[in-house]
Amino acid sequence: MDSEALASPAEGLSLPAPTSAPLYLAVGLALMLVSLVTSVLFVWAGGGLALWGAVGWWREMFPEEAKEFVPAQAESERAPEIVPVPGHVRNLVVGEGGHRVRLPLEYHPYSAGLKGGIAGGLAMALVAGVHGWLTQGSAWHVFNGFALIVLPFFGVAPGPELAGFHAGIALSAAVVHVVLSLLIGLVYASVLPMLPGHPRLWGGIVAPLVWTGAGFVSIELVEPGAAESIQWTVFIVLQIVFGMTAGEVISRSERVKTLQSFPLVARAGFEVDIEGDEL
Amino acid sequence: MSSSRHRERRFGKRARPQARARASRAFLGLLAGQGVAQADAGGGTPSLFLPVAEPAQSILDYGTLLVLICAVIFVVVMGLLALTVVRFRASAVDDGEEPPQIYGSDQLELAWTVVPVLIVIVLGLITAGRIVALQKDTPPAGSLAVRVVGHQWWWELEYPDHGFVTANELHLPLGQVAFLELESEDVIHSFWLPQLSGKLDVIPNRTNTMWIEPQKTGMFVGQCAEYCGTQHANMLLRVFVHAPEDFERWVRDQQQEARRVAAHAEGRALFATTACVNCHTVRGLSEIGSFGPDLTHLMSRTTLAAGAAVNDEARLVDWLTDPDHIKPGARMPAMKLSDAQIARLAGYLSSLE
Amino acid sequence: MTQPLALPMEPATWNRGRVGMACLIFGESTFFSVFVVAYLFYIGKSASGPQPSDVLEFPVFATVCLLSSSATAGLAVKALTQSNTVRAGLALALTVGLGAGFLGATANEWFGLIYGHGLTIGTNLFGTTFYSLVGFHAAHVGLGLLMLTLVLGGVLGGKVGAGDSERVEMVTWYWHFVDAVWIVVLTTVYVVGV
Amino acid sequence: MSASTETRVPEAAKRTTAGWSQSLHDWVTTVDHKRLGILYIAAGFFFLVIGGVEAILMRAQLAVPANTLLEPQEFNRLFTMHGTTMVFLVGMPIITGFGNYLIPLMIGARDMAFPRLNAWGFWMFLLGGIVLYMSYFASMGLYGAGTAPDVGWFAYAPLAGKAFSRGNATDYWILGILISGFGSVSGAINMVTTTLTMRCPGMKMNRLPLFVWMMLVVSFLILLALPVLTGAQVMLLFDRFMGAHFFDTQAGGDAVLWQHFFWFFGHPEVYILMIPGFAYASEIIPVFSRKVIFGYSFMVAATIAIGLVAVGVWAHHMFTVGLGKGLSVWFAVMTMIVGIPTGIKLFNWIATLYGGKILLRTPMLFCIGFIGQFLVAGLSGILLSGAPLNWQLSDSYFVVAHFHYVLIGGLVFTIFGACYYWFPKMTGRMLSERLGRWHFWLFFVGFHLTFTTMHVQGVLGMPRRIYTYPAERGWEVWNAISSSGAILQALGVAVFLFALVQAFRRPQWAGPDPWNAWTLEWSTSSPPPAYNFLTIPEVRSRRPLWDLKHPDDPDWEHE
Repeated sequence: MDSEALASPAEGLSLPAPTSAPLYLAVGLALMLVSLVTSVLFVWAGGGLALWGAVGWWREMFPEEAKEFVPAQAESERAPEIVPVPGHVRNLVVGEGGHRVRLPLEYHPYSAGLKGGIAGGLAMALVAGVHGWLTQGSAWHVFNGFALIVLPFFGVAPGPELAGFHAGIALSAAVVHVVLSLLIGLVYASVLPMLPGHPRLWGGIVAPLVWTGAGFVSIELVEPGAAESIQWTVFIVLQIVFGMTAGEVISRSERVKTLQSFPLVARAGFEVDIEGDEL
Repeated sequence: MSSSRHRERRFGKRARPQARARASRAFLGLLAGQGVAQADAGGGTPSLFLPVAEPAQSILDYGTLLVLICAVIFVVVMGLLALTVVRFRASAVDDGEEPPQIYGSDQLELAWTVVPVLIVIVLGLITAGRIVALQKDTPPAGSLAVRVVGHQWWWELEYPDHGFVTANELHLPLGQVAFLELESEDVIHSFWLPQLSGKLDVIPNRTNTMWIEPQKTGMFVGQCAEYCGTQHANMLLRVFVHAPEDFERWVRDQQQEARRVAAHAEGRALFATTACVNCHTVRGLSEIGSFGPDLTHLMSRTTLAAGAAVNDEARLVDWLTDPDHIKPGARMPAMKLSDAQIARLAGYLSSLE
Repeated sequence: MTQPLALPMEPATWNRGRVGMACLIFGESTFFSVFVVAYLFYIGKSASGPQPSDVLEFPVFATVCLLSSSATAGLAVKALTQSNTVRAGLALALTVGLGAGFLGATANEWFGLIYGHGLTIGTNLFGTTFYSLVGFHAAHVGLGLLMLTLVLGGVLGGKVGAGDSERVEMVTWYWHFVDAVWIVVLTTVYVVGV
Repeated sequence: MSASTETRVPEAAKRTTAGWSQSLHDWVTTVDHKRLGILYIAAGFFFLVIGGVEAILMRAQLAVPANTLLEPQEFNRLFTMHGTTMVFLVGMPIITGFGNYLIPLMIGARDMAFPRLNAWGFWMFLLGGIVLYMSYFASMGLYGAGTAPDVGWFAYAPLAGKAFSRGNATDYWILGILISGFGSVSGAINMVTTTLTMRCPGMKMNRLPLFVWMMLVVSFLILLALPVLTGAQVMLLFDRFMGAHFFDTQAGGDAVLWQHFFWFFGHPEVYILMIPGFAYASEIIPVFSRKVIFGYSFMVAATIAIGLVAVGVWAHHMFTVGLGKGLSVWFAVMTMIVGIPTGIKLFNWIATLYGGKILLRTPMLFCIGFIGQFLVAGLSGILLSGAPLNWQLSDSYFVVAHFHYVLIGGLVFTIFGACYYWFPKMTGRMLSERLGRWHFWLFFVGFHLTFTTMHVQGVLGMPRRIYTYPAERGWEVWNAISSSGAILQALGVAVFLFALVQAFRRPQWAGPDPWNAWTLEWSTSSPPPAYNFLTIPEVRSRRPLWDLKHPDDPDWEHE
């Protein structure tokens, strides 16, 4: 197929020829199906039409695909050649040579985010363990307490049994802890450098306070009374330990180019100054 | 999981602080107020914001949290959108310039991927916990057993421990967990009492279970929530929550056989000799009919035809003369009796208190 | 100068015919999986007899027919690409014969089930799911057989030659697919279900 | 923007047209993807008007409590036909129509891969629609004269079984959708094959316009989901005609199995209808922001992710059947996960707007409305995915509000946007901007009056699909508002139809590229010649026309 020779494409093209065969086939098949709810006569009528359509279709395709010659549009009807638009494109000034590029240019590598998340998570666990050991005499108490915060809805009631080690609770808490730590590390790595001011302030203090507040509200709404069983000071301290550590690790990671001097939106890749117009 | 059972028990016992009911009401105060005002008129608004039982209260609390989270997302994203559109609207004069073309930012994409992931993790955990806490597969100790059978288009309600059957009006004692077994005689229905519990489908060949722990006396409405045919709209349901001693009295009344009033002997005979008995049971007269509602204490119910009409003698006459007039498409046939016969029959039926 | 509808990106590997047939097979697979799921779901749930273990026998003959017909179909395409129309015709005829053998075996089985054991589509859930699953497969075999017969006619009449090997290969793709479905049906009905 | 709009009358429009019978014959026998696309869209709008009339009748019945305008059976038929029509006879053909029309033009091809199959698919769809509506006249069941099906658009077993649905009404429902389903599947095969094999030189997969990418995902979903519905409907036919027991509860059949099958189709179907909406928005928003789409590869990845997750969430339509704890948790969490890729898309659209030069022409108005409404739809979807809350909200008017936000707020708004955007390409004529604004604002206000209030009715305990309700429920105010909104929406659509007529009576010629856009379809004349491109174009980037318009600063230097 597609082998018809033309003198020149400028004169026209051959395209698949119009045909009523698909319509016949469709009507035939529909009639055959509708015979179920109408009359058995429709099977024969529909079958005949469908066969007619199928044969017609076959003849459209074999031995050669049926084609129709379509003359080319007159020159005046054709879309004119596209001409370059007058006016110009505003360029970015950040980046190489004032050009448009994917922004931001250089950042903390994602691995730094993961590392930061792990470091923060470990630091948090360490502090929590020491605190539990000093105050309650058992490092597991706080771990279970953490499980209670993260999984307050699986029926872990506060009580004396929290002092011991429970494989199930510890494991599920650990999984959630690790996942959350890694994810928050990633967010830190991508977002922290865009924020104005000091990244350690945002990552170490503001963010932990925000999510602690959100957590407090949610727990109180879902399970009134559950909030009482949580030592919120310890909780906040732990979150801040996480935030500081993760933020620190990430901030220290190697950045080829820092964009600290640009405003947030520019660093996010949205907007730029329009000082240098031309290349 | 012993601890989870512990939690479930705590759940039922907790007296709900008034403060939270108030908070919920404040959430949509206008709607709620309207509901309260009309509740005594025999209907009222079955608003989710006026829970009178567990688990409806717990679901509302959970829902409020979800709504809050979604509201925050809504405000942030909608605000961004509005600000963007306002700020970057093209000026009326076209300067012919194209703005800077920015292809994307992996950091931003990562941020707005991971933050929703975190939200989903938290929401998922909360939701999982709620599901586990609110679904009970076995009846709690000391619960009241009720068997609910959905029919096209009415509810059969059986109290197996007390040995009687009624229809369309569920009576429950205050503070006691009722454990409902839901079954269907024909198609799928859905049992829904918005102020008391979520809905649960009533499915042929299956038994679903649901629990309700009423915390307030009164009458509350609900209805079938799964389209079940012509009269789906009039498959209404009423719940009466009584103080325990009132409930006991109601149970004792229901356990009685049907009253025999000498004045209605003719109507009674008519009932027993016509097709009525093929479908309806009147304990003490005929107990073979099971297709239609049990009529033993018909007049103890406030409505007729699953809430389609008020239950009084005049409407009974209407109903017997032409059921389609009250509830078009109802399974009850017009009996083609004379007016006198219908009057006698209605008289007898209205004596079944 | 040739003017195709479009210049294909990689003409040799993924042309219109292949992608179209692959899509059709994908859609057909999801269609069959519904019936397989229904069959698996209702195993052992029939309210009354007969049960599969009472009446079903492992269809050795039909299976051999259908599986080997896939091989002969492949041979036919190979022969056609090498312009060996005689061998292609022979292989196609063998394929059609084996396919017809499969349909015959199925018809024989159904005859036995209906008249020997009184199992119809309305007897119980087993009958319902069995006849619809096996029946739809047999219908697809029938459709494939029709296409193969047309190709065979073309080859015998000298109208289908090496130039059409691509199209013929697409027909055999469909045939291989029908064959693969049979393996699933076989596993579901005659192994898992008994 | 309007710099390139032409006032010259195209030669084609001046030429005397052939007689109407010749013209009809040309359209009926056509295998041209552009004509078929227009046929699909026109048929879709025809059914949209029918479905809209059905909706207005229902809203009239529900405007006041205890209304007697409609008999219960009439009402039940109306919502069944309305739902079926809107999903299968409006949504599906319009998305297929735009796909048909635009895919070859956007990838630089001369037609679809299988032009005749394309024609067959259209006729199957149209005949399916005709068969469905024949039920109003022809299905002689127990009720005597003809009746339409009244089992709801998802026809739950056993209500749709022989025992509870006598006569042939339900059979017409099955057959109509079955027949049109063949059309949809063949259309999907065609779109996948065209996209994969007919691209012009240089049109690598990572240069496909987002529209084409999204239609590719949609086509895969159609291939995955529609045969499941076909299979389930065949089972139901067997039950009804041959005494089979698939969904016959009296013989041990399972009522819930139908729901699993139906929603395994039905949920992907939601994305089949919704992703084209994303596709239109992803083409329109960049052009009217004068910016390249933000995060192209993430948009593609998010679309594919939605397609994948779509397969694993179907039972969130079934939280109330008593799924058990494990399945409830699984489907709740999976459903929430859908929110992540959807969120990525929303943010990318907003980021595209940000820093751009936003031209609030009619197509853009509809797309901005879409972003906001789709946000609400997504968030109410999150609420519904929380299984415990779903136990309250499922099957209530809240759900009705939610899916109308998705399908009207999301899909219909973008379809209107797409109409205003591509109508000039299809006909060579502009649609009136003034009428377009009237259309938008009437429809926008009407939509919110009708459907925003429905959230409230749901929360107040009003179940869906009831033909009447008692006065004392406290629902009447909200229902009255809903019904009044329906009138505004109808007015909006009327303005649109009037604008279509105006475009032909007083043509305002568009020229090949009225929007100063960047994809290949704008490089050929409006309407395009039968062969689309005289010479097959060659592209070097995602925005070939940008490259031509800015030769000093082309895209391919940056992608």
